[in-house]
Amino acid sequence: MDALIEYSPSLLGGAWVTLKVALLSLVLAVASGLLGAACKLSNLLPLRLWTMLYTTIVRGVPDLVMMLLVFYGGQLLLNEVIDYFEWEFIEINPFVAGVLTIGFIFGAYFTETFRGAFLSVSAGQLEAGRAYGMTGWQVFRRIMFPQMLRFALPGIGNNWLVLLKSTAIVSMIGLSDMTSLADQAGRSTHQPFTFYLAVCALYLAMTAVSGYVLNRMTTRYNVGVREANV
Amino acid sequence: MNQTATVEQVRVEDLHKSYGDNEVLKGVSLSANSGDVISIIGSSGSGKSTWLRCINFLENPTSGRIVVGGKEVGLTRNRKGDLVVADPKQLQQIRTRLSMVFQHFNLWSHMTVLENVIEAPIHVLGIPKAEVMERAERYLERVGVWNLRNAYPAHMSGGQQQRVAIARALAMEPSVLLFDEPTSALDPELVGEVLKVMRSLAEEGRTMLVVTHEMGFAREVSNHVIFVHRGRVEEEGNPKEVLVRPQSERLQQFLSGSLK
Amino acid sequence: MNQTATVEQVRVEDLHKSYGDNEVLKGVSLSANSGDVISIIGSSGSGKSTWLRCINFLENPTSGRIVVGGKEVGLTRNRKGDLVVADPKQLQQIRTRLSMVFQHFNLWSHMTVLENVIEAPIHVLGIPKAEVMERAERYLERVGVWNLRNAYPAHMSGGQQQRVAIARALAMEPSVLLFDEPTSALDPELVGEVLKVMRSLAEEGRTMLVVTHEMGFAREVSNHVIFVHRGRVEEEGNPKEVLVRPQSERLQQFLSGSLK
Amino acid sequence: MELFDFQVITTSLPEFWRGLLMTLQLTGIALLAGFAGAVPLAVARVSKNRWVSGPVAAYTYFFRGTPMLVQLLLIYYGAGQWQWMQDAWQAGHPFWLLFREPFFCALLAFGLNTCAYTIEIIAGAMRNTPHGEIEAAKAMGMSRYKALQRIVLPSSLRRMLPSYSNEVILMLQGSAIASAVTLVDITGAARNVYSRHFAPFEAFVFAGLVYLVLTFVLVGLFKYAEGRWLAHLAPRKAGKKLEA
Amino acid sequence: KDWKEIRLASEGAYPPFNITAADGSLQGFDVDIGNALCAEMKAKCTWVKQEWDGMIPALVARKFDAIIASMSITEERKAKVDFTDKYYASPLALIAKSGSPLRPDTASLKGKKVGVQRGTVSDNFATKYWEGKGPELVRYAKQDEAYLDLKSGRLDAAFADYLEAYGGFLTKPEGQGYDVAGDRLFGKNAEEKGVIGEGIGIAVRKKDKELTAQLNKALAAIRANGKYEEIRKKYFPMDIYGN
Ligand SMILES: Nc1ncnc2c1ncn2[C@@H]1O[C@H](COP(=O)(O)OP(=O)(O)OP(=O)(O)O)[C@@H](O)[C@H]1O
Ligand SMILES: Nc1ncnc2c1ncn2[C@@H]1O[C@H](COP(=O)(O)OP(=O)(O)OP(=O)(O)O)[C@@H](O)[C@H]1O
Ligand SMILES: [Mg+2]
Ligand SMILES: [Mg+2]
Repeated sequence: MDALIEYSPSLLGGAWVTLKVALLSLVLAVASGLLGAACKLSNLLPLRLWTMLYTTIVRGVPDLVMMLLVFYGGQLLLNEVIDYFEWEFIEINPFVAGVLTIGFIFGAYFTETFRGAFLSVSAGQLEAGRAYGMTGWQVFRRIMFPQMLRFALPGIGNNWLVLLKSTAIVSMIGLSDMTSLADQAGRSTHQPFTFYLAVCALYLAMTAVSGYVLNRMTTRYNVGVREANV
Repeated sequence: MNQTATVEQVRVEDLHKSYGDNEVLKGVSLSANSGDVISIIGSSGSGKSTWLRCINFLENPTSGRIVVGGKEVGLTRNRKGDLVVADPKQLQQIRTRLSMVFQHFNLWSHMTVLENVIEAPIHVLGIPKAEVMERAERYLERVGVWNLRNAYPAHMSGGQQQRVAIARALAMEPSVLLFDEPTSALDPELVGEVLKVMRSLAEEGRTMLVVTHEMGFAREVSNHVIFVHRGRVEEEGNPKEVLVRPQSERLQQFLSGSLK
Repeated sequence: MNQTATVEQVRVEDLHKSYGDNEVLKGVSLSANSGDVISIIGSSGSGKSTWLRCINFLENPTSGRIVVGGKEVGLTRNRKGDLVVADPKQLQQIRTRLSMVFQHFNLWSHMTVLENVIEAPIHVLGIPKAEVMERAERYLERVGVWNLRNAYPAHMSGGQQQRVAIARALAMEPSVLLFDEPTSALDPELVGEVLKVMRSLAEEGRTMLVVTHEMGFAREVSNHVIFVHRGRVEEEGNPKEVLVRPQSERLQQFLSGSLK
Repeated sequence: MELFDFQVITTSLPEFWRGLLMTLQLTGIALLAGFAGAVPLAVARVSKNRWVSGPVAAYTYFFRGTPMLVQLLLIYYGAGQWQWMQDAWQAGHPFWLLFREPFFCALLAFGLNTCAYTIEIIAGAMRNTPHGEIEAAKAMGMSRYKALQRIVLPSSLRRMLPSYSNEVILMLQGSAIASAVTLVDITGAARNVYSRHFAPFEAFVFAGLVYLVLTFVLVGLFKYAEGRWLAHLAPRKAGKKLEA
Repeated sequence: KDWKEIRLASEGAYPPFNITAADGSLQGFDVDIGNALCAEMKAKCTWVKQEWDGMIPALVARKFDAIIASMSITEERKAKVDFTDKYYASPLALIAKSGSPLRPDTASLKGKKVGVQRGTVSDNFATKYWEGKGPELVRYAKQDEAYLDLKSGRLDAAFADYLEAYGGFLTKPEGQGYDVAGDRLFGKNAEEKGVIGEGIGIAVRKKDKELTAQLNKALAAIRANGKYEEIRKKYFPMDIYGN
């Protein structure tokens, strides 16, 4: 217990790192998801094939392997490019690698979520938009997007919870997130159990808060939807 | 029936439309003056919806001429070989002058009734919100759903939804209303309330093009009826005559089936 | 109408049922001898379904006596104050003697038609499979869906599903068939095929309790009709008399509404 | 610099092969055990009795709310923290000795994890069993247990297939963290190869490909299973949305 | 580049040479030496924490400029990176319960579980001479983890750098009751010596010859001015430089 108190500032700092990684990856993942969904739904075959390749590979390869690949291999590739153009050195540090990989991986999951949500928007409503003289962009922004968001919300929530937990693997490429700090503290004090349990508690707290927020958002965005009577 | 001067609102000339090899419209024409209520009837698959949707370019015709409000629509061919409106501005103008009411209402489900009605006037026509609100109240009251203005479409009956859709179309203050089978997605008991609204619109002297299966409506309300068969106009004229004493065998057969 | 000797199959005496403060059944009674076809009619919410469901204890009555096959059902009070069958064995017996056909068919969707029919006889009654198969063939043929035996419910029309549900009930060889509005979930055109099967069952001399809105069925097929109003039996008797010359004002009103 | 050296892969093939076997054993056994445990626990999960459903809910909440990596480290390194556990190992206690084995610890973590997810998947399917079908079972004289055994479970276990296939694939990929507790699975082999040859691309790209192939095989198997067990339940529904 | 700013990498899980303090900072012998070298070179140093098994690739990938993480100078590594002169030297040693009959050879270790840190000299040595011949090798990402498992009883022995084991485990409370089993290994022949290496040095990218030279100069300077000895005494009572 004393050890836990001694290490608690660093552990909380780690929790903050975890949150930062998770939130930044979320932004990246949502952005790639929207882009991916747009590509998957586009009329251009090459775009569709590319995104299909993207989603298939990401969903077929473990996060950890992908992360090790980006962290170690990605830098080598990047260096080749940098040398070719004679740029300043750009570093992929564990934080960047973590955010990039998790964002990239969950971008694939968000692609599917958004694609499904876009498809759920009824074609008739889009047509009504066109029939009233709206431009393509207006139809997208005023009709398609808000409705898509509503259909996507449960998927977004799910993905977020999985993403949050995935951040634990950044500890395996040396980022000082809370798992890695607990790991260090556990080894130094020879009390790994105590520290891992503390990490579990922190994760549970984060998922509980997210769950609450998601519930609130769902009720807020679901106005105008009639719940199916099961 | 029409109080306004006789002005031509829409004219369609020799319209053709093919989907691939399938020629759905084989040269159809019509002309609607202000105050006209034209019913388009015909069996399923004959091309009625396609015709209506070509008029406001939800479908692109393969050939033909369309004149809206006395001005010919400038057309150009797209890569698929269909005709599209050359000037996007004109396309938007056409669509705001010809307001469409769909079979499945197609109300925007994330907006309340009121938001549905004010959406296009504000964001397409650019009319100030205060003025649009006043219009919305007028038309929602007109079709009898003002009390539902804050409800969402999913919470309303089909008949109510269709009346909102009509109010939404009216709020554009279009010169012509296009209806594509506005009652055929409704339960029999709800059909009545929508037909009543449409009849009263006709009596006000609005110009309307109505694709319908309701022979009663065609006979009682419209002043011109067009019978389409396999992409061609088979017979047309005054409904009282055409529907009571059909000349063509096809129409006789059609009417015997549909009037039961 | 009945070839078998007159044996009492079910008797219900002074049945009460409350949901919370809401007393839905306020003391109703009936007695069905073998061969009887009893129609229970009444407006929506009057308690017809509740009554039927209390008879095989899908709902637990608040008070009353129920006699099945001449044997009084032993009842005991549960924590909520409702009566439940004291002996689980007897409950099972009651339910196998009184086979229910539901408004929404409630076929087991993961089983084929045949599996639906043989399920309960094998696993509840414990009859050898060979014998049950022979029964299943007989009853599926009887209701005219033997050719669909390997199909899944989701692939069939409502009328076909309801006939399978009837075959499933028959395969239990129950002494009484309970029907809760068996046709009201069907499209008008499918109602006929189910009513035909029910009429033929009645003509075979089966004992049936039928909650129904089909006045035609009540009048033509049943030999006794009970009109329920607000949880009470308002009028009952021979359908030819009761339905043609209703005594109570309520029934007159009900019939004028429902016969249109 | 040469970007991809195939020789690194070819010389390490035996190690990758052993890693593949390890991955398959870990996920296979964990999935089987997890599924076997999940069926009865799912029944408990949907129970109306809070004393029955509560503990199961707490269990699934914990395991679904925390990362599997942390669970694994908690079990593996956590077990070694306790003196009594070390004493038990010393004394050769047959049960506690299991916790000494990384293989068992990984199995335990993976099994508990997948079990928690599977419980919720099955419980969800059970709750969605059409109410009328259960009522029909009662009306036919089935006892609660019988209805559960003959109607609710068979129907739920079929309807859960699509979500379960997701879970299986996630489990396969989640097993990659086994290398954190000294097990040499596919990822572990890749890490060994990498640190020996300083060749990140070769090692991890190859490992990724192996996982990709495994995933495809699983997806194929589940497609087949769904065609067999589920086609009847989704009549003409599929594809309808796609046209929109 | 004038090397006024240098990014140094260490692992932080290899006591007493490099450890991670409770506040997350790097400390230890390697870190003190690194800081002394930087002071000598009048350069500004930043420390980067890096997992051991990715150390060399990360250096090659320019994630930092030099590795001061108790890395042995071996032929294999020299193919990828350059090394400075050694700054200490350590034999290998087998660590087991005090009085254990185990010896660092295949016969004595038959069927025993021996923990090594993945990608270290002890791993290379054990892999080369023991793998498949009796001992079961268990590879860890961090040296500390091997000690955790040795202490809990999962391992029969750990095989590591002697000095690391001495300062990081044997002289600590947790290392009570453990000792070096058998002789320390210096390498019986040239081949073995090649595997074990010629001491511990600082790894630098091959193209940064200038940095290597500067580091060598600074190293000689702190050896000469007593700074090195001052740091050494902080951690070890005996000489660790060797000759
Ligand atoms: N997008 C399309 N692609 C290909 N063929 C089409 C398309 N839309 C309609 N068609 C075909 O065009 C023909 C006419 O269709 P249309 O919808 O205009 O008929 P309709 O007269 O409105 O019939 P209904 O009364 O059933 O609505 C039909 O044969 C239909 O299959
Ligand atoms: N489980 C329940 N809990 C509370 N009230 C109930 C429940 N089931 C039925 N009721 C109430 O009991 C009354 C009678 O319902 P019941 O279903 O028996 O009517 P019904 O005559 O079958 O009507 P319908 O023709 O619509 O089926 C209704 O007012 C209903 O609201
Ligand atoms: Mg149409
Ligand atoms: Mg009822």
